[in-house]
Amino acid sequence: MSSLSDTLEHYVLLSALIFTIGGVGFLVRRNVLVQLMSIELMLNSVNLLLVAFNRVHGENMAGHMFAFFIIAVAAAEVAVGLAIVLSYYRLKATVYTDEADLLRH
Amino acid sequence: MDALEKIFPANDFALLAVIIGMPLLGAFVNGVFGKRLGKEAVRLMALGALGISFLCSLLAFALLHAAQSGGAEGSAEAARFVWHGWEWLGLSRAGEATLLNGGGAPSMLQLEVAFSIDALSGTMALIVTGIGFLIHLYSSSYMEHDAGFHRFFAYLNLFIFSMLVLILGHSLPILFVGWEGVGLCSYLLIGFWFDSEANARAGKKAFIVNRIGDFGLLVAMALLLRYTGALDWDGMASGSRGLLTEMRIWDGQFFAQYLPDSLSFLTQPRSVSVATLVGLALFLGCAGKSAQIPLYVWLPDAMAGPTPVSALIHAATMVTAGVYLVCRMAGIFTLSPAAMFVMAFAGALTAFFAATIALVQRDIKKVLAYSTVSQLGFMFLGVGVGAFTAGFFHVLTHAFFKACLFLGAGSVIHAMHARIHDTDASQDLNNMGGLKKYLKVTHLTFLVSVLAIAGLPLTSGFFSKDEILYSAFTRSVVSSSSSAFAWPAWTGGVLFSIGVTSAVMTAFYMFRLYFLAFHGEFKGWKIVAGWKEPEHAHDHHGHDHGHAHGHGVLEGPVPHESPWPMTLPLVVLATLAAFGGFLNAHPLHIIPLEHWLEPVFEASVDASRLHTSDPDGALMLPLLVPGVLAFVIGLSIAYVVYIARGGAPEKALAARYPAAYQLLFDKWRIDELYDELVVGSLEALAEASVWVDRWVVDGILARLTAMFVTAWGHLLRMFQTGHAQTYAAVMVVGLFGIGWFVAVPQPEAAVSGDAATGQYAVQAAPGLGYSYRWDSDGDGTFDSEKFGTTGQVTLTLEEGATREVHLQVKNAFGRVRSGSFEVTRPLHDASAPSADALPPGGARPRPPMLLPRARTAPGTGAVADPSGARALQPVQQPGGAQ
Amino acid sequence: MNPLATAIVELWPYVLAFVIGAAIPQRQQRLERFAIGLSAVLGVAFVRGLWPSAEVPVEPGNEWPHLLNVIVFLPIVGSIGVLFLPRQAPRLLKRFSMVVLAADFLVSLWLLGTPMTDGWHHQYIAEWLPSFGIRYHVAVDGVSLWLILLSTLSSPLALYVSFGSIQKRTKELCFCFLLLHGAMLGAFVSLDLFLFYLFWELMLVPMILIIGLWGGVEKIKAAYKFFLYTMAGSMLMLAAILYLVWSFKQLEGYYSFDYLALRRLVLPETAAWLCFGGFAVAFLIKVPMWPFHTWLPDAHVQAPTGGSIILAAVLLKLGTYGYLRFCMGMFEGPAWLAGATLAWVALLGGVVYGALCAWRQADIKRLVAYSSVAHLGFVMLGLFSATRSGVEGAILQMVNHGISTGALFMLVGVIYDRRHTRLASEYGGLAKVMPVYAALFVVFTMASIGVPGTNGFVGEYMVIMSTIVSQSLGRWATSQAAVAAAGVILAAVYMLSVVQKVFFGPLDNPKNKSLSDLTPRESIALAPLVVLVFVIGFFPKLVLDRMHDSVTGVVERYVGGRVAYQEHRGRTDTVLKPLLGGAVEAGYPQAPAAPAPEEPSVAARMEEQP
Amino acid sequence: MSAGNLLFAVCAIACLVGALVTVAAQNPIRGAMGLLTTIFGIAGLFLKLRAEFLTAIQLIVYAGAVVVLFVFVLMLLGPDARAPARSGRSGASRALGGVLFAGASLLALFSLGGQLEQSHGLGNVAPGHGSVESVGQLIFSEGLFAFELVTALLIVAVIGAIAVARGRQGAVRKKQTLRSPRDLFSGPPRTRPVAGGPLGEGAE
Repeated sequence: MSSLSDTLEHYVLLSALIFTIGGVGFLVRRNVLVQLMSIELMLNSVNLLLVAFNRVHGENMAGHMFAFFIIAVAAAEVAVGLAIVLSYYRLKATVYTDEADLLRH
Repeated sequence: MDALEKIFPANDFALLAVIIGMPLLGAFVNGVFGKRLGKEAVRLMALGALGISFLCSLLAFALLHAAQSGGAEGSAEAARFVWHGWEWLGLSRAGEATLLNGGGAPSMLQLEVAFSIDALSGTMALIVTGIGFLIHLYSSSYMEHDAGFHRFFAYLNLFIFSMLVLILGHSLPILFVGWEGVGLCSYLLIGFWFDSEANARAGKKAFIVNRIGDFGLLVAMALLLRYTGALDWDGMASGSRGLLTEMRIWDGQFFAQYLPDSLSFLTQPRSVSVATLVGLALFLGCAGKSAQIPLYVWLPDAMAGPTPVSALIHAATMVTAGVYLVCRMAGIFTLSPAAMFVMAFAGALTAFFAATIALVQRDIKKVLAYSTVSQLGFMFLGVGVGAFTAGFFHVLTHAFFKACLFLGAGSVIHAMHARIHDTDASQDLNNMGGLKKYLKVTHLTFLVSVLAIAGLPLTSGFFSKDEILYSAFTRSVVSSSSSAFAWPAWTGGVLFSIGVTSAVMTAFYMFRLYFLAFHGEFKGWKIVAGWKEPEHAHDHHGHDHGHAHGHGVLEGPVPHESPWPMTLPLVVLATLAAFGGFLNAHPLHIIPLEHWLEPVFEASVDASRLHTSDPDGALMLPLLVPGVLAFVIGLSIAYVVYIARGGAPEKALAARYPAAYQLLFDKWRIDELYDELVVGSLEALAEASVWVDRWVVDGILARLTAMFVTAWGHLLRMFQTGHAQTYAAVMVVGLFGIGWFVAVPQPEAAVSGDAATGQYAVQAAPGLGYSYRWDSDGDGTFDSEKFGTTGQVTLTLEEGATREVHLQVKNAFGRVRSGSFEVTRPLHDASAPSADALPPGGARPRPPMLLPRARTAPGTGAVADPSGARALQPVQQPGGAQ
Repeated sequence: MNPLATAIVELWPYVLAFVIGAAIPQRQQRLERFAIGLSAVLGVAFVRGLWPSAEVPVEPGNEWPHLLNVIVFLPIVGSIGVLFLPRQAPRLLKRFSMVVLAADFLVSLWLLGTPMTDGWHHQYIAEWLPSFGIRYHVAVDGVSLWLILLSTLSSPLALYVSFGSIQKRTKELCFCFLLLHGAMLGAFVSLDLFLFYLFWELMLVPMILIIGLWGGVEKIKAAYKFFLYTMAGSMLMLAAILYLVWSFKQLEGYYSFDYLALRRLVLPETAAWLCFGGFAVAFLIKVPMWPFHTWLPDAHVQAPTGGSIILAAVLLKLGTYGYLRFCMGMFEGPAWLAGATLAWVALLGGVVYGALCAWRQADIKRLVAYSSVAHLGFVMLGLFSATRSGVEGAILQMVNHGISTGALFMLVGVIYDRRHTRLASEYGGLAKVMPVYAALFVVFTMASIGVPGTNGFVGEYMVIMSTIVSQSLGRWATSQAAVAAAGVILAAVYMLSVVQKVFFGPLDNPKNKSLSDLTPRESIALAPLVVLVFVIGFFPKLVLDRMHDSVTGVVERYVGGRVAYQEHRGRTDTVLKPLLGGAVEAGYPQAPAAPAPEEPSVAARMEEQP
Repeated sequence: MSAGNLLFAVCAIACLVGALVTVAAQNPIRGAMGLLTTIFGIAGLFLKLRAEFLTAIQLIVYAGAVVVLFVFVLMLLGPDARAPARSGRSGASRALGGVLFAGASLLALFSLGGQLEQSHGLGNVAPGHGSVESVGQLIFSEGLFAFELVTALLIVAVIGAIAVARGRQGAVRKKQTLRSPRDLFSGPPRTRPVAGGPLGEGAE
């Protein structure tokens, strides 16, 4: 960090890192639950970015509003996602995605 | 008479509809309802229908006679009564396209279902209906116990119907309808007892061989349509000039380039007059129907049908249709001496050839069959040399005695069935003998007919055959043009000698037949072994078998005379056979038939083409001698061999020359030859095409394509792991690629302009937050230091000049890239079409197109450019079309 | 003379025909008697109604424009209606779809009332997608008239027969047949290429279902093959259509998919050949013509009886019809030049090769399928001859083939239902146990090999006779006529061999001893076809008269267009033929109200095209 | 170092550590805890960015609902949730994917980051920025339609979740025969029998 005062760039960098970690997690891990968590991470990083930019351009609250909606969507996504995980578990008796190659057949 | 002429005017002769319609009605009723009507009704229906149409044709004949002899004596013009039924179909004439292009639609050749009767067809109709009636009567008793009684009479009536259509048709196509109709009926009747494989096969063979003949007739019709422009009798006669045109049948030039000079005879173009082609094609048709070489093979097998059928179809009527056609088309035939030559020789050879086979056959019907073929050969010999009346006269007499012979044979077989029920054995001459004391009437009538066919002077056969021989010696057909084929001088002699030889053989084998069947002692006693139980398919004599079982050799049922419906026709026909000759007894100058038919042939035939070496008939009596001798020789040999020596000499000959005898007995093995050559090759061809269909066509079109696709599928499938994560990873990579492309400026531009004015425009591709810097004059330094928003520069070039325009693009991230484009104005070329040279329809003068030759790949421009098509558009009005 | 008496006098032929027809069947089956009598009456009515003297003049003005809409959409709506019927009530389903098809047939008979002068009749036009110039444009002329009637006749029969042999999935069966029927009719009447293409593809779906659901052992394979072959062709056709539309847009400034508009285009040589090729391949695959014919035997053998009937009777005709209407109507030049060569393909590959292959088939159905290849070779030959009688004969031959081959498939289905084998070697001597069946089979065999007096002869005869006088076939016309005539022999060879194998000879196979003769259902379905065989055989003029004017027009325009192509040869731009006007171009698509601005350098882009 | 910066530093570190734990932990429970940490950290940053309303939402929704849901599911699955990896793709390819992704993103990040001219400090903002009122104002005026959509989405999601999660029990009941707990999860034949997992009893 160049200066001690935190600038927008810090937030951008931070959220980029979180996003990257999430993305890597999604791609690397084969546990569906972990993958879902990674998605959550990415969403959160985006939220952070939105809020940070909104802080810089503070005329209105659009960024906040978007973050709010994203959180809502994330909640819905988690609900459905976990439901899918359950039924997938019923089918395959596992939560590991190696079995999930029906796309191929 | 006058009243009748009022009712049936010559141009709307509705009587023909009755003559033709009645048999059809009979066929329909018997065929559809016969099973429920019962035998009596069926018999009544069939005989009634035929009787009516016989009476009607008698009436028509009388009216015709009145009309023809109505004029002053001698100057008898050909009378013809026509009945126009309805329009059938229309055919295009040659050269239609040209006319259509010229505007108005040319008229089509309208074929109508019309029938006409004149002297020729009237006589023929009398034969068909008259003899047909007799044979119907005969069969009504012969077939009495057959299960398919109604079916039989349906077929028989249908046959008479088709035969009448054939005879009375007013145009070639209508004749063809009957022509194939009779073929169909003979197919059905030969295979009447279809439960034996052989009969069915014989029927099929007959139909297919006939079809080969029909092929010839079809081709002839096509040629006639093209070159005479008509298909009815009068039209073809009037248009027959067109048949003299030469037609190229072998284009040597085409092959000259492929063939060596040693084969030069192949490389000359050959052409022949259409008339010859038509004549040969027609003769092919006649040969098929009338069992001439090379298509005679079906007739002997056709004897598998019931005997009355053999008498009606394969002796009296259908097989003579070919001769009738030749007489009908005499005008066309005489146009081509070559065709007539072929026909005469084919006839003569058939006569000879069939006679040789008939010499040794043992099956009574086979002998008669081959004698039929041989007699048909005589007829074609007659018409072939242009003696149409003689040929037709032989048709007449042959119908009498051959029908009588066949019916007699039927009666004999019928009698033999008292002893034996095996079809072949009951027809085997070796099982007969001495029948004359059992079958009185049959024996007498048979004898009369044998004498007639063998040519006992003053019988019908004598007159007709000797007139044919006489004409064969004296007459020939000549051509008007000297270049065409001319008959060699030896023709007459050769034909005559072949004819006489066959006549000798005819007399011999007929008397052989007669002696073997009716003289000597009855050998039927020895064949009780062949006995079968009464419930046999066509058993007529259940009542006789009662006391027949297990008795001594000389016991058992006695062959006995047939009931009156079978003997009556025999008597009538025998009478006709005996005295029918006086219809046209040239040596005695009693020639009503000739007078009767004269007008028909005079009208159609160009007399100058018929040449006779003996105009005043001086040779007529001398030439009778060989005919009589033939009869005497044949008779005496037969007598010596089969009566005096009891058939020993035949066995001796057979023993001495077994190979030759067997060859004759096997009919020269022509059937086997055809099986090998024609059928075999055709089957091989079929097998080959099936193979090709399976492996080549389907293999290439279906299997190969499928394999190709499958291979690609397997290849691409490897990339499909099915794991969402992998897909996501790949997608991410792609996203970064696109992101990179967006992050980097793309210097793309489309060059467009007008070579005529030299105005060119370079338009840079738009992009996100792009700003541009141009070097439009190509001096290497930019027009303005700082980037601007002008996305397009225009420049003017003189002819042939080239300029390189540089462009720098800067995007939102401050990245800068540069590209350069070369603009060339071509030299003006005069070949470019000018406005007035253009056709109507909206095309306008247009400049030649210039594609940008940019250093950057031209394709990528499309990505930055929202509408890819833009790159091809002139800049005068951007996006005018979209 | 009081009306009753006149009525009696007027009606006696019908009464007689009905009585005779009703008397024909031997078993006491009231429905059968009635149906056969009815078909006899219909035959008489056909003859009397179309007899030239009896023609009532109707001025083209008052043709009901919605007739074709009814004909086309009645079955389609019916098929949707079927979906709402309970699958548990098969009788209801069968009755419903039979009623719909019968009604469609009766409505289509109305077409016979209108005199088919050259030009379009019962034309109906409605804007559909104006921005692309796509219109709902249907009309009928003498060419399509008989094909419409053929399909409206054969579909009910096919469905009726199928009910006899197919018991499972009745609902889907009815749906498929109705939809297929509607699509086929639509393809026959549509004059907008987009619409035509739509119906053309729509036909595929139900047909595949019919083959794939109720077919034989290898049904899936056959269905795929059928689908892929047809699809490959239609893709090329689609490309050609789009190119035509585009060039028309370049010239006239507005889009149009209309046949009348696009047929005016005279393309530069290469483009013309490519577009012709696109259309021709699509149609020749459907015909099918050698070497694209191998899907046909498989499809026929695997398809159920009803499917085979429709396939042979109508579906194949779409190929020939399409070639006549579109290839010869829009690309006269290439069609004319290719005709002479394609005629040889039709002759050697169709008439001869097909016949030879048919001869060697052990499976009767396969044999009939190959015989279709041979017959359609005749049809194509007639079209290539480009003479009026040739084209008339070809159209007549399409109808004949529909009748005789459809009937033959029906008859093969009969023994298949009884014995579940189609191998000719399994049979023999059937004429003893099934006399009526044998008689009918022989009748249709004769019709199929063209024995005079049956319908088959007339078509083949006209084609052969026109081949020799044809100018488009050039110097080979005579030899081609000869080969075609020789094809007649081969037809006799293969058909008679199978007839002999199956019906004649000793009845040696014990399994055949107890075979039952035709059921009422089968004989009812066959009766109309028998009547037609002889009616058309004796009075072909009744059929030919109705198409004569249209055919004359078609051939005339064909010749004219070919000349235009010759003049335009060697040029690289596209031009339009002059408007013909008159009834032939009634309903020509006009430019939209605000036409897009003309582009100056249109031809510049035309030049870029291959 | 001011309190603000300290807060930022702490929260940032918490976020990163939590994120890493989430991704790296072999045991998903630990992963859930890591997620929780990240969420708290981000909430803190929200607070520092004057987004009180979002802070609250973040804590309630994520910490209160989402993570809890995760934990529930983890408990439900029990040992299966952390079953050792069966033979799947080689770890190398997965690592490659990860490395590729990380490298590419960071590369892009810095390539762009380098282009940004000067750094933007977080200037002052009007009072009430990010307060419940202001955000609520916005949501219910401009964002109203989107808001309604989101509500609809949530309802659909809930229904969908129920529908998906309850599986084929209805069908099973129709069958009336439960030979084994596996019948509850009657899936395609590929189904592998599971040792009477907690779900078995739970569903019965």
